[in-house]
Amino acid sequence: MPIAYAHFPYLSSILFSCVAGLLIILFIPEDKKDAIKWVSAVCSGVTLLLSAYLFFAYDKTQGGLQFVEKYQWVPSLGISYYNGADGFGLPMLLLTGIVFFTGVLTMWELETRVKEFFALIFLLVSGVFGMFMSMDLFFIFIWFDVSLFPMYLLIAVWGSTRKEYAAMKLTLYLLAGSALVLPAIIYLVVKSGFHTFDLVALMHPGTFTPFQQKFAFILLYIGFGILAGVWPFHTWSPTGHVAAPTAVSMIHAGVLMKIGAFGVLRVGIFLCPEGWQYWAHLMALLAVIGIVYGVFVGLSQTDLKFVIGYSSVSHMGIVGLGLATVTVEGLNGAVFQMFAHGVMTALFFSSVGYIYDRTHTKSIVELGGLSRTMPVASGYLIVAALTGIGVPCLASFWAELTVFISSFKVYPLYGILAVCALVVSALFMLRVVQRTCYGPPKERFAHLEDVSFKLGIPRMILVSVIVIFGLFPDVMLNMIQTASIPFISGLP
Amino acid sequence: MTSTPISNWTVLMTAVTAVLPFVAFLLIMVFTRKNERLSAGLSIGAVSVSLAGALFLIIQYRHLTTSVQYAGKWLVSGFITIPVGFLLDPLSLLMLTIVTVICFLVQIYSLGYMAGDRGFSRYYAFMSLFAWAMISLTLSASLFQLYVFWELVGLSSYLLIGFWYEKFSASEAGKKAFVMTRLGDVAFMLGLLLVLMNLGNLDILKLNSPMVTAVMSPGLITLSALLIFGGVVGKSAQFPLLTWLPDAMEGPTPVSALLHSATMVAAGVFLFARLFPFFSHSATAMTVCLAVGTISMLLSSTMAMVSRDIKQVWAYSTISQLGYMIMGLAAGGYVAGVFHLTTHAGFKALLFLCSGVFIHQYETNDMFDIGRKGGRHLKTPMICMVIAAAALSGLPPFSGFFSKEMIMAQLAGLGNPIWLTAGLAGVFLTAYYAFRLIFIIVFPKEINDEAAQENSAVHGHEETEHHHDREMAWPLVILAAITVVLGFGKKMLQGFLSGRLAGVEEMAGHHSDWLLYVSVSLAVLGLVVTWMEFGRRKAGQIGFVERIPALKSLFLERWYIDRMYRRLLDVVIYRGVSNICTQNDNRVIDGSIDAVCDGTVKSGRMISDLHLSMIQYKLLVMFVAVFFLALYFFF
Amino acid sequence: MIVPYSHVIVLAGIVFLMGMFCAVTRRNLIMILLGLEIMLNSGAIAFIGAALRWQLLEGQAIAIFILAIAAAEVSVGLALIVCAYRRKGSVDPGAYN
Amino acid sequence: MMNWIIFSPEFYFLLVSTVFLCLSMMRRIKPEQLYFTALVLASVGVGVCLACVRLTGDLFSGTYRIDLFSQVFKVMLSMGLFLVVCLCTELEGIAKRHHPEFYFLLSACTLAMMMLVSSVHLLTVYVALELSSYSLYTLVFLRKGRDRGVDAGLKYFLIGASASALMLFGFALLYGSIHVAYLVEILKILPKVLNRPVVIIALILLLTGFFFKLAVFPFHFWAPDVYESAANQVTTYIATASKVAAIAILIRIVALAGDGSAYLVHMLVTLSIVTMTIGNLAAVVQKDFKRLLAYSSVAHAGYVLIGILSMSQAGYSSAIFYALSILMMKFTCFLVLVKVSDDGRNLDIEHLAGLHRRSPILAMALMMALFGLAGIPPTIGFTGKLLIFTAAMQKGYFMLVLIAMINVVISLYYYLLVVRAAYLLEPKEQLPELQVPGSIKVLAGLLIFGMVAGGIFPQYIIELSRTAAMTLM
Repeated sequence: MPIAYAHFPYLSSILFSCVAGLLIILFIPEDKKDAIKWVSAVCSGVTLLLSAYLFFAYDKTQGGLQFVEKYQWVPSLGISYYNGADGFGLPMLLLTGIVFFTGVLTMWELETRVKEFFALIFLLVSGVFGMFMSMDLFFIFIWFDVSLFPMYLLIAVWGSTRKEYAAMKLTLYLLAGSALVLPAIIYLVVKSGFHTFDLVALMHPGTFTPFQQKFAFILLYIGFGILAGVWPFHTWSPTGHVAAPTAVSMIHAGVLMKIGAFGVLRVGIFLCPEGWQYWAHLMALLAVIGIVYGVFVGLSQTDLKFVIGYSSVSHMGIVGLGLATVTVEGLNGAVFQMFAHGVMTALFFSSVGYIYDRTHTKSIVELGGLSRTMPVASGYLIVAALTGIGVPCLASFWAELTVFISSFKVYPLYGILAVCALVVSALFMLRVVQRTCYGPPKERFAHLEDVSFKLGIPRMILVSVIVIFGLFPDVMLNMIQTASIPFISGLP
Repeated sequence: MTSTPISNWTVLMTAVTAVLPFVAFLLIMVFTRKNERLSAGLSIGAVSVSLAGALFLIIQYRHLTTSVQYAGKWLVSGFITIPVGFLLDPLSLLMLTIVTVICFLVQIYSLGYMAGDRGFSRYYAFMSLFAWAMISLTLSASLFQLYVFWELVGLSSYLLIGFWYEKFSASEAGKKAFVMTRLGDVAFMLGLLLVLMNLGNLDILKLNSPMVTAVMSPGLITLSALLIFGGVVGKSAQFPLLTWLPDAMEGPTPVSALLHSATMVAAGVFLFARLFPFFSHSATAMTVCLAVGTISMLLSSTMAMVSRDIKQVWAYSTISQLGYMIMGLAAGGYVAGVFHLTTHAGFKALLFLCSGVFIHQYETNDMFDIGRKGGRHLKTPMICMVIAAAALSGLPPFSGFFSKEMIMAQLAGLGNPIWLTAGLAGVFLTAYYAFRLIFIIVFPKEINDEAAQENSAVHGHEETEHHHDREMAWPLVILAAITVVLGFGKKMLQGFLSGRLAGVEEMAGHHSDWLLYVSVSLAVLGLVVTWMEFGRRKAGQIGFVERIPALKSLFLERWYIDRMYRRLLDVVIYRGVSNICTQNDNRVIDGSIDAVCDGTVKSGRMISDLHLSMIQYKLLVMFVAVFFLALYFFF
Repeated sequence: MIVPYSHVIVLAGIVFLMGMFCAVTRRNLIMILLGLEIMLNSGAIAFIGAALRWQLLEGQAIAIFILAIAAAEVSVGLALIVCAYRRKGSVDPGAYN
Repeated sequence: MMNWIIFSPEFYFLLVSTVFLCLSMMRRIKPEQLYFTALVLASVGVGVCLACVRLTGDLFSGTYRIDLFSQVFKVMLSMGLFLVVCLCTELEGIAKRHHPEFYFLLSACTLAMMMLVSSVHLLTVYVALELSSYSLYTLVFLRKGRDRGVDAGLKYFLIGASASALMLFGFALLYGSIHVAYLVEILKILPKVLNRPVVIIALILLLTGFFFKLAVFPFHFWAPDVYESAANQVTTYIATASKVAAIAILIRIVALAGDGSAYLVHMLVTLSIVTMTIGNLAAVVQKDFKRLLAYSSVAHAGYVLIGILSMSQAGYSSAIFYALSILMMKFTCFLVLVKVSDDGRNLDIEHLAGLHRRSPILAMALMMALFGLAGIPPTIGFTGKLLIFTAAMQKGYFMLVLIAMINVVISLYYYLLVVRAAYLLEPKEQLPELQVPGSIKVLAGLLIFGMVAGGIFPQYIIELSRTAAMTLM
């Protein structure tokens, strides 16, 4: 029985364009590579436009869930197809649109097994979109897993360094996470006694006893947290990043890791607020260890992608710290950081990918002097590194600042540690930039060409997003606040 | 101290002043990287408009008695509100003027200095970025905003120091500068957070108002003041974070003139002055600041005594002069500190720009080389440099004399004579190293002089005509003029500044009679010693410090501070924590995961092998299992 | 009922265990088969005992079915063993791994 | 007066087996003709079963019941037969002269299983079970060359015979202690006497026969050898249709215990955990694809047991759903296997190398099936697991679900190894493109669609299995 809706189903259209892209690609012959790429670009562009439209069309004064679509799906189990967007979901949808589109454009030069690659990417991204918009636990889990398993092939087929090991490790690790999530979800659904997977219905306060919340939350936290790179479950991430091809790294670090954090937020925190408060201290501890640990390990890496991988661990630690504060500011900062970090790593990986494609090395020992031979490419790398350091007027600064302030308020010691990690983070990011871009130009890289305009488009988009949200952070924060303020004020 | 709303016209003017360089930066980065002339034009155009704006503002508000504030909201996130706004008061107006004037002059100068460099457009883009950040920093109404631009200033410093990125030392220096200032910034930020938690607000006016003591306990004030002072230490290269500044001289000389002497490093002192009332709530904090300033001043002066690198000497001198400013401020001399900041900006920029001419001409930083190659024949820069050096040494009637004398008076007003003694020792050292440099260049050793003179007379003159363009010359002249004149504007400036802080200043002044003579005579003594050692015809050009090897290496090695940091970094950070974390990642975390996986596979192999046994064993297992299942029931 | 049901059950159980023992210990395929037959027959005994206990013919009927099925089983089993013996020339279960 | 219409599926398959019995006595019949006949007959069989799906009634003095539960399983069984017959285009694993016997045994076995799912009396259960078992023993034996067929057949037979002996003794004990042999009546009495030792021993013993069918530890020892050594098509049949029947009868039997007793549940939980763990662990190191699938079947038996031991309507219906999903997923794996090893030999995982180029559709079908077996959405395998776990969670077996999920992760490893072989490895020498007939491509496409659709739109199947499970209670 459909529940009537009066508006165009925007959210489903986003999903639909992914699925349509997937199907169209499946029916294009393997050898028509350009056609496949164009279809991918158009379909991903549509998703970007739609998500951007939704981001700006969202009525912030009204808040809450908007663009809701709801159908009964399996009534006997209480499963419904229930999509909606709120202040937490919309930034993530926008992020996914951006990263997806730019990721597709970044892979424009791909020549091997093009069809399968883009088909899998579409599959993966439809999972990601679904995860961010779904309000039904059944579908959340489905989308969650759909976005994970294509990773295996994407890394193992098109990857590089130790790709099979990395792909296997990553897939098993992440699905081990989902092995905790599924029991927890079922547990909650069963214990609620509502016989429904409807997240909104389950969010009703008093549905779960404190014990149930604590119990389910820790499972959800670890399960989703593995994907978010929570220390000590992070080791899949650098290995995976290193092995993955560029676009996959972008989507993976840019979006997939956010799925983990978003899952903690959407399922864990929404359903088990008391469990959240109970475990918050542990979350903060792990997050801070992740922040500090990530930068220190990153400091001694020589592979560019390893460096970024560990910086991701550190940055996702900031997200975790924000979530652990149980404050409006913390939530704001965490979600903003998810967005900012997503765009930033996407930029990072796309520039590293470009450099790797040309120089065939990712080792910062071998690289050097790229600013002379490819100033634009290294420029992108530098911008990404600066964003990673948290330079003001680039998006992640505001996010980090907000998180630091709120964590300083709640956990002074952790706040101090996190702020101190900034110094090391600067040290290691700049070390990378210095070894890669600076120094005397090397003979063997002298003939390499710089980023052409066409290939530069995705990077330009990413840079401009970073700068725009760096200059006008309020656009994002206002959006997130529509969700975070009511949520926190509704806490018992 | 209420703030009065400003008229829209002023807001617009201030906004334009602040934002225009940023627009220039974006335009240059995005569009005009290929067109060098246009880039330079954009940048200089923007900065000249800012200069005009600054002059307009300072003239409009020359009789200002209360602060003028304009604030809007930039970011709201829960209880955190990050405002954007302008705070116009004498200090910010003064600083604004200094910044824009020197920016403008340096950018003009750079037209000549940077001509032909591959990164010309990039240079101007970064210069514009710096101008934007620095101007906005001076105008900030809240500490948040100030922090934001503080970081941005650090960023542009990083970019400009490492401008010649192909040199390893340059990029290394840039990194060092960024990381070391970051270290201070972290303290700064923690201080901010501490204040924010207790005060709920980071408005500068609020922070400076007396009500702070009502909200925060004295201990808290001291702690947060010291943390904020950490930022000052980092940015102004004070002890113990002072070693980045000499290295920062790897950047182009105009950059050193602008960022690393006149403006950016002075931002630390500016912050100190900005929060002067806040700091003065805590005597402990003030004493610590005083000690830090003094130590930095003395240490860097000694380092300057043995350096052969012309820019390094000025870098050390910058540190020591910043130390003076901090001493002045910490001693309670608000006007003294700010006044010294002003005069220092002028004469230090002049010193660097003059050195830049020499370096540009002779392509060496070594003062002995410059002397040998005939440095004294470049008349204009040489004269300007002598003027500036005299100002630096505190010789009358140049600007430095007046400001330094004010600081000394302030120090004399303190109970403990140790500060004054240190300050006076500093005066002697300053004169010594400043004129050591001058004499080495002006009176080079005879042996090479003839040939070099020939060489440069013929060769150099042509090039002088060629290189020594007007755009490089007249900023020098203007700055020299300012250096000469500025000292006499002391009263005016005092009046302008203390319109706001009238009460603070009155205690100083009555020591000045004897102090004046002591101070000047010490400077002259320094001059004479230098003359004996370097200037006169038979001089060996070996300083008295250099005769003691231990002392010489101590000073040359910067009191081993750098080495200590390096070791600390290598041993503790890289080989210690970082290594431990990496090993932990590989061995413990990954190792245990791999062990689990291996264990799974191994047990799988074992179980699989068990299935290969003879049929009767399987039957036996079946029966036994059934037996045990039944047995289980009875327990 | 002349013989108590419990006695029948004990008998059946003993026969069953004997069959089981035979199937597990004798290293000869035919003997294993024989052991299994004994186990089946113990089932039949138990059914008959049960039928007697409840005075129902159902159990008797089942016992007859069991005999038939056991015969089928023996035939299938022997066919398999003969086949196997032809190929390997051994009735030792250890030879068939 | 018996309503014989309701017996028509069984009749039909009796007819079919008679036809093949007759054919086996004739000489000179071409394999193609035989294949075609079998295909037609099997497809008609599916139709007959579908037509009879809503019928209900009792036969043979109430020892034989036609209800929705049995009819649903009959449809699955006939589908299983039909699908297996589809794979018999090149029946290379079995000597040409044995082809008619092969079809005969296949249809006879299907008939036996249909009877099994309808049986509601201990005797009929026993007879049907033995009939199906004997057919299967012989089918395994038919492997050409007999190198392995004999070994595996012997093992299968000996273990099967022991299990059935144990079961029979269990029947006898049960009958001896509660004097009824009709399942319906047992259902009424049994829950009350569940605490009696004899009854419990009887239950343990009688369950062994079904555990053997389903390959539950410790009665699973035949599975690896039989899977590996039987002809590919026979293995397919054992892995699909025979498993479905085993699940059906196990549900029927366990449902007798009503809400069960703590002890019974403990026993089943233990067996379930051990079964799936052993299956998954052993599968990790397998090189032979069929052997791997055998261990994976063992593991799935463990999962199914979770649904069954919940002893609730949700549990049984989830097991029914899972039976269907196993049928589809396992069959898809074997479809690929049979098509890739077109000469009837066994297939090592490495032989799948380069499949993604040799036949993209088969590779994709294989991948979907494996992910389905691993329980990854959006496949039917996931939905099945979700239902099972939900049922178990409703009973509060949280740890069981958690252990099962950990097992799922382990299983993912070896499924991924297969996917890796199909998608990543390149064959040592250049292999030609696989000649896959259009019909098989369509079949593979349908199976992919079915697996995904079953995962995303499970509504109808869930309703059906619920109603079917309802008839048991």
